[in-house]
Amino acid sequence: TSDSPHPLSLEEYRRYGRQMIVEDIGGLKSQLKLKAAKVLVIGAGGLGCPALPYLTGAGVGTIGIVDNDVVDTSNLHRQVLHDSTKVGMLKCESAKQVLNKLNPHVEIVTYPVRLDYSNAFEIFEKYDCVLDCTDTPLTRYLISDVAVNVGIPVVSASGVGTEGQLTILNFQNEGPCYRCFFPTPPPPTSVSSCSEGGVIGPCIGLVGTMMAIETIKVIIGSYTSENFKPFLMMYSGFPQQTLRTFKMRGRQSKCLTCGDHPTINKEAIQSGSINYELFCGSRNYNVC
Amino acid sequence: TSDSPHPLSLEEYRRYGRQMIVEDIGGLKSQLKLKAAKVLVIGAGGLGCPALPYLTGAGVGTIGIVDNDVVDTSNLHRQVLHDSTKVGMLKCESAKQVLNKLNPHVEIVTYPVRLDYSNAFEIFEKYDCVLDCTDTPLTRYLISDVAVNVGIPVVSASGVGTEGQLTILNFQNEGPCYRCFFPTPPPPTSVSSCSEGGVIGPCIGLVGTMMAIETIKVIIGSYTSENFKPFLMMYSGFPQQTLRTFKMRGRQSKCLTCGDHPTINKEAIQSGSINYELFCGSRNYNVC
Amino acid sequence: MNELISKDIKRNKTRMVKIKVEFLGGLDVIFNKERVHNLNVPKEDPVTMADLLDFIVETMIANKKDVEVFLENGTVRPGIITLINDTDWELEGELEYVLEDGDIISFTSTLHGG
Amino acid sequence: MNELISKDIKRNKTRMVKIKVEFLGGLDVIFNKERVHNLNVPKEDPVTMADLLDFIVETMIANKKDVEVFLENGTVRPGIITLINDTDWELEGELEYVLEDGDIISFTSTLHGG
Ligand SMILES: [Zn+2]
Ligand SMILES: [Zn+2]
Repeated sequence: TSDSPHPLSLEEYRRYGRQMIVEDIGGLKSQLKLKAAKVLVIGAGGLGCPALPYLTGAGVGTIGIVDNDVVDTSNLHRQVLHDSTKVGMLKCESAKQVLNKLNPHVEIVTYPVRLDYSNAFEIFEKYDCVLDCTDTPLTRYLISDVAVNVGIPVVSASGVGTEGQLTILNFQNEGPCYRCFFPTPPPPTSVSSCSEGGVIGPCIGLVGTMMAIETIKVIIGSYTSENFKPFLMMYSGFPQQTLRTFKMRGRQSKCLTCGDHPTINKEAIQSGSINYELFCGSRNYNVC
Repeated sequence: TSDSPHPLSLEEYRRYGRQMIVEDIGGLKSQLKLKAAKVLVIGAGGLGCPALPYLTGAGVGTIGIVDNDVVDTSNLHRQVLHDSTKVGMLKCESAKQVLNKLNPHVEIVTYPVRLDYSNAFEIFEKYDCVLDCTDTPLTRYLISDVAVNVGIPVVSASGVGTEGQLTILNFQNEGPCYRCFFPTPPPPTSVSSCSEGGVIGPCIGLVGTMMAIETIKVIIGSYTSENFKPFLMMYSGFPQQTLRTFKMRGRQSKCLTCGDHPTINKEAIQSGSINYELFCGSRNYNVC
Repeated sequence: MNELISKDIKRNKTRMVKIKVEFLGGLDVIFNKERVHNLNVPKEDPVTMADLLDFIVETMIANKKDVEVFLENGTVRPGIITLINDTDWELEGELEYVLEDGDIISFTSTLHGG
Repeated sequence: MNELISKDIKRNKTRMVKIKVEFLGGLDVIFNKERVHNLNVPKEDPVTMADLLDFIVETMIANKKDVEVFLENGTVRPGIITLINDTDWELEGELEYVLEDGDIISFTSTLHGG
């Protein structure tokens, strides 16, 4: 449609006009990239709840949501896309209802499944970019491994308490993956402090909002093979709000997933021979 | 109610539990401060849309919303609390509908008026803290002037394009006010670049989320007379996301509103003798 | 980044003060959209912020009509926040502040959108 | 902030390398909940990151059971990101990096919540 004289409807021009005129966005060309983009959001929790409406509002053409969890009252202080009338409803369906009303031009696809080695490829292969809004190391390794094998980037973030972290993995199949940063998973016991830590709604929300911004940059091409440098951002909400950017290692030649001699390939993952549960030691990780 | 053995209902404990256990929040005592707090949010636009649900989710007892504008399609890329079915509805009523469902424990009060010298005191006097989520220098001076005279703090933010700024004014009636920072308003022509600049939804959204975090700190007493130092935070979304904190001047003894010999007092404001329209030069300010 | 070295300074090997100047909040529009400039300001006496404003107006603002976006009545115009090493210049002596090597001077427009 | 100066260093006026160490992402729990520590590390030969890890374990972790939260197999344990002046230590030589005055060394737990 980008060759046609009116690639956007008048309603779309009105809807996206205030963002298209921002110089960093780059006008119609970028708006059409957003419209053509298919973005997969894994997790409609504390991170997904702000990332989803801002991506929907910006006009990302297709948004998939993977989440098999249901809305609980204890989520609502931070998962503000849901509400008290949705308690018990699947989070992906609750999100879809809100997002469809926000922007009917966006196709919302829901996957009410627990992401695992057997279903991940089938889902990922339909998308250009994935947001890791999950809460367990196990899933973080799986998402990164599958994304590398499918050849798409991951905007990955996490948060606990008043802090959060964000990075972009497998950028243009050149950037480092999660296993480049963390070849060995942390011992399960080390994650325990997090499970008692709780989380402040707008702090995790701020990190989810940052994810939407980074995703827009990836889609419209603000990051290029030339200017992209691996990074990890670290946000802290208390006592003062601070945001630091760390310069990170590049792709590791020894990486089992994206290195010179990868063993964690599609066949190995799908056959179940990469035992994520065993590798990560315990299911106690499911902490936030 | 804080003296009673069960100051929160079981449902409230479930709802707020994950935030109450965060050490920086400080447990039940702080949750009760949030419940007792009355917060006024002026503007349900790009900043108000994320600030409102996070304050509501956190359990602020009473939230007032001042906005006489109605939802327009061109707002929806950034004002994601509203949606396409609400086009034409008052923003304060649209927000109230969503917030009531998010957390029925919070009382939402709407003021579908344009804030001006004649109605500001009457509204402000019912609240403990005000969020300036507006978009004109004229209103920013008015909000600060009235807040100083009523004796409440202002969490004040703004944003254009990919950038945003945030500060806290009149903290504990000791911190600087907007006029301490800006004794003279900018010439109307200087604001013109902004009117063509547009805004990226999640960038202004991030700043609104920061406002919710700062408001929570003000309410629960994270900031004290001892540790509070006047600051201005500056966020930039592109090309990399950065957040800087500038150390700012304290209260100015010559300030016309909060200085040693104030002339901008309640009587002067309410009589209309402080001509905000004339002072700020033009209504062309209404830019975002 | 933009290196500005006045020619006669180079020739005479006069002393210079090396600083970084930033134009934020949209102010970069009058500086070729460059937000960060590394400057070598000629140094004969102590170089003050007043001297820096003169230097910026004389050497960095191409279109003289843009000067009024930056200055008014001989100082930074209302609505622009001036920072010396991330601190409000009001706390540092404003126009009288003496620049030192390595200083970061930031000018940022106040934003009004919301 | 926490000033740590080993006594015999003070007595002998031995050279020291002065650095800042940060424990982020919840790691401060094993360091008396202090996130930022200003250290003076005894310096006889070049002081490496390996030496710093020894120094931290010997002088800063009160409860020896907590050492395994920080170290594993003689290096920083998996899941902790180590940064030298805001740069991944993998780019700086890891255990062999030689500390200099003013260096900022940060250790941060990876967060997993979402
Ligand atoms: Zn890798
Ligand atoms: Zn004042």
